[in-house]
Amino acid sequence: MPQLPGLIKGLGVTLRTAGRTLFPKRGWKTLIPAPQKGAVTVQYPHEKEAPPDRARGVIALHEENCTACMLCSRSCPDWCIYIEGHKVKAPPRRAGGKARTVNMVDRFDIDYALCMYCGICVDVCPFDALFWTPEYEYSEPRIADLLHDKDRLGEWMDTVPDFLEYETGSEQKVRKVPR
Amino acid sequence: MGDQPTPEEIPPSDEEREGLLARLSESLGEILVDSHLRPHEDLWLRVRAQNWQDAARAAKAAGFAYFGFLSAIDWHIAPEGRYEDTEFDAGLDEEDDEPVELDASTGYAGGDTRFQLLMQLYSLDRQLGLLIKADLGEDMTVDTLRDVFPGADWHERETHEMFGITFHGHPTLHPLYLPTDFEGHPLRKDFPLLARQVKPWPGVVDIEEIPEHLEAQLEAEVMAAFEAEEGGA
Amino acid sequence: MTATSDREQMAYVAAQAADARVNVELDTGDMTLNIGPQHPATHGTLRIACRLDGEQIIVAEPIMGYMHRGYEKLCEVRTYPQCTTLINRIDWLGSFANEVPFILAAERLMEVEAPPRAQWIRTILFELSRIANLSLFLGDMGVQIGALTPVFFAFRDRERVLNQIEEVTGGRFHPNFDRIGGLKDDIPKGWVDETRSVMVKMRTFCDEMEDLLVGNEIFQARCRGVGVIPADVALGHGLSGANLRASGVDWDLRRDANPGLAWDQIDWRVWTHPDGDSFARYWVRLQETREATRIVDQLLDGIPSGPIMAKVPRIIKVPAGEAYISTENPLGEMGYYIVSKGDLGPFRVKIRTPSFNNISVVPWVMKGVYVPDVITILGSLYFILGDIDR
Amino acid sequence: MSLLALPYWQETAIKLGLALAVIPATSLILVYLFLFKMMAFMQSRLGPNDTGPYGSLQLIAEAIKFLQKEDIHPAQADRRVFRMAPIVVLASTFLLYVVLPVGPDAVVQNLDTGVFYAMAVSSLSVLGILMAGWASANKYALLGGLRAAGQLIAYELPLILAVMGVVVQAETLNLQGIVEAQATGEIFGFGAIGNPFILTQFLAFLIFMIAAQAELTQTPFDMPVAETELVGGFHIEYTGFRFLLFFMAEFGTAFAFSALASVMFLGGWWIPGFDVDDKLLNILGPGVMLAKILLIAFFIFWVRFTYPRLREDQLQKFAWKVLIPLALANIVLTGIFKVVF
Repeated sequence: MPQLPGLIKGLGVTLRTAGRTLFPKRGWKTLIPAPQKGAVTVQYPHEKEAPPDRARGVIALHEENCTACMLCSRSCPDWCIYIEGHKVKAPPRRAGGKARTVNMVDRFDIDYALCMYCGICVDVCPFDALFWTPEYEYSEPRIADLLHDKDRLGEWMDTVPDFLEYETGSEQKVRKVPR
Repeated sequence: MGDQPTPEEIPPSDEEREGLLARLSESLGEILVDSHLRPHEDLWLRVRAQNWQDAARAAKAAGFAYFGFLSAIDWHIAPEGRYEDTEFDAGLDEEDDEPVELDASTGYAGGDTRFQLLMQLYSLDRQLGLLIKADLGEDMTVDTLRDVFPGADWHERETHEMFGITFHGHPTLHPLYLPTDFEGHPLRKDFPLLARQVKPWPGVVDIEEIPEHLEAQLEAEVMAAFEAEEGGA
Repeated sequence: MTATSDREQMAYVAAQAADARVNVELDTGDMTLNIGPQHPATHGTLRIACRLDGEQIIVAEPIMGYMHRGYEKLCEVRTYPQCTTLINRIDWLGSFANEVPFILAAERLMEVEAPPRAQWIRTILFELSRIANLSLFLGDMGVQIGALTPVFFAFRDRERVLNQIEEVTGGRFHPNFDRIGGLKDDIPKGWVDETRSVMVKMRTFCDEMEDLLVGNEIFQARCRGVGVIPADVALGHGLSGANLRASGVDWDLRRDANPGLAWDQIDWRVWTHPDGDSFARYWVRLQETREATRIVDQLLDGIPSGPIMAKVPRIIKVPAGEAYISTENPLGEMGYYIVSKGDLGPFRVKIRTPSFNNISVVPWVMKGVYVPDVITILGSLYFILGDIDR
Repeated sequence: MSLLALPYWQETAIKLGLALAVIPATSLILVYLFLFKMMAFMQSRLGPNDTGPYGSLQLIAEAIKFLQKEDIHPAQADRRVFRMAPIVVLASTFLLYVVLPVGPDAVVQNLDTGVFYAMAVSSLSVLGILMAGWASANKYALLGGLRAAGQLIAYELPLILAVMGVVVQAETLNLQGIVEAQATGEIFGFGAIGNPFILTQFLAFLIFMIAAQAELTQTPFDMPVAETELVGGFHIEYTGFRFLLFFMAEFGTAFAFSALASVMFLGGWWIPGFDVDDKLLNILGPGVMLAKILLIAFFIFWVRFTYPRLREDQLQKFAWKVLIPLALANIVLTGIFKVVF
């Protein structure tokens, strides 16, 4: 087959793409233009992209599990987690035991204006209190509002997806999200 | 060719690099001060700073024609610039009680002075890398390598502005990254990193303890409530 | 002096002056043209100060530092796990590949080796970020020389690769997925098959680029013979990656100095081109993107089972020592020279970035070219600004 | 030969109003159809789709946005020239529309030297571009302006030489005459579809299209604008409505050139193969014209969105070493055929 000049081939590529975008349907429906379907773009405010479950959108705090151990705050490269807490006495776990001393979280703030979304805090948390959720719509007109306090972080907990199953060959255990 | 074969495959010695070291010590002669070899990993040479250019030429003649990078190490341990308020350093202080001002001894191929030049070259035929170091004296001056490796030009400019090392014979030693009127040499260890000093580390906060005089009282209250509940149930 | 000779003298001076005036009138004078810091061709804030004679460059001097973030200094005040967050912002288009050499260097100092499964997944993600990075180059090069459409194709298809990366790591651009001793997490179910179909799409993308640009006579006219870098100049400047291979040097760290990743266990080849011009650089990158899809395909077939994390202490302290590890990143040789003193963080990190060396050849290669060629050469040398300025 | 029997001033006023409305309308059509939608589809996108039905009012929104913007003059600019430049460019576009026939009688002014006139006024835009490039006091603009001047002058020549073939075959410089010649002509005795000159003058058509592409500074000949090297070239310093004028002129001229091409090579308002009454053609003509224009504009923009751009010296070489000899050869061939047959 003789070589087509590259100039004509190039025109073919663009025209083919235009055709695919405009007429994405196959079969007898081919001639019905449906660019909404053929285009790869997401028309954002009208339709929303669903990020994968593991996407690092925003950090959710499961407050009951948090012991204010400060590990996340200390391992944060950006110094954007602020924790304050105090100790209280709690009743024993079972009858006959002694009263325990537990940590109460007074303040758990993450400053998303500083956060680099590295996920180190979620990794180091030994008590399963921090989780990633793929939510991304929390931009604010004022930068100070990007500081999420523990109530706000707690609200994200509802959007945390379950951990994904692993591909065959994995020895990892699938973790559970506390609900 | 893998640089890091699995442990059972590692032969006791790395003949290629040893042979290379022998050849280079021969051609370098007394220019070579010290050397260090990590089998199957890398070869370090330390040369005299006044013969820096000669060493580069000798390495190039030995087949190391590919210029990797050139930089410097500041072996000074200064309080500024480190994460001095953090817990990380607290642990360190306990380990090394005597304050070590200058510690180049941990570096491979040794070192005597605060600043050490560092250059990495490749030999494409041998598929080997070579790291060359040189101790810098008080004058902080060394000959430029521009004539040997044209690529050293920018690396020397960067090293000049970051460490304050002068490269003799380099015509354009003006700053590469920093603004023209910038003062100081940022990669020196005594150059403070402001970003870490203007803001307190949030990790220093500790959990507020229960005041001692209230502890017994609170515990009694909690236990009373617990027992009342148990009894009720 | 006599009056006559005086007059002669004056006449001579006048004639000289007239000549000079004519010469001045005919002389156009040089013009200084700043390409950048804000210029679409510099994709970032690189400035190239050019002295022009007409449209011909006499001297081109890249001026950078507009995006210097001081990563070497910042790494000195961070722990090893925190460093990976930073360094995957160096070359932001192929960021997983940035983490790997750093982690490998730290592993070498700790004398830890990641389990095979982790090494394979690392290699897969490494190659995926290569595809993501290079595919953008393949389209962007078109935009540099005036073709609008290829870059949209590139964004369209790169998105698929980024989605695959995101599905595993959680981050499209900044995975921060590599850990000393292994990986943060294993791959999710169904990911392997999805990735395979994405690789098929990426090969179609490469074919499209071949039809749209490589075969295009205008593209060839713009790129062939422009910005020729001979092999010895490339070596002396420390050019790496496709720029070096386009100059005919058969050197690929994946094959020649593999620091333990899975490349030596599969079948692939290194592409070189003898010309050393902009076209060669484009062509080599196109072939490398294709080759990377094949590498990924093979790797997906043979992921070994097992753990993904070696035994490492929870709080990582790296023993004292020095290590330099470099890998063949999308842009070229990216290496980290780590000096450790046994602390939680490195004592000194020298980051050897590919673009810094690649761009250092610009003053040499741009002498005597035309203004449009500046763009072609800059585009074909392919730099990421974060990679130059660090 | 006026459309209606109106007094001179009324007729002039109607024509003026039409011309004023037509240029924004034509650029609107081209921009929406090709720049917004076709380009988007070629790039797997949707293009604007929020403003109006299918985003069709997007350009109007953009125009309003441009009008709201501050009118900025660079401090060093030659203000008077800077302000005049877009008007000169737009004027050249306006003047082109004067001779474009859309029906047997529907033409603003039926000049006997129509082709000559069209070629002459179209080259006026060079002046405006050069003025813009110079007056902006910007090095990029200056480079762009000079490139434009060199390029447009180099491509005027093949453009005119290509048209010469048509003129020789049609034996007239009058655009209406050229349409008539195509409607009544026949190819070697076969006259069922007349003789659209694209068939007999295909080489001239190709040269005309290439030269027009350069004349319109569309890719692959868009060095004067060259977003990625000269960042917009001659109009780099223009904002707001002055930029809008350049923008309108660009697409208005593209429309006018497509119209010229369709008149000279596709038979203009004449419907091939149908013998339609003149009165009806006056009404159908604009529609037929529009279809042909859009077809040609489609090719212009298709090429624009696909190709990279040439370098200035390559472009000059192409013009002088390839296009002009070819165009001259075409004239000679046409002449020989004209004499022989």
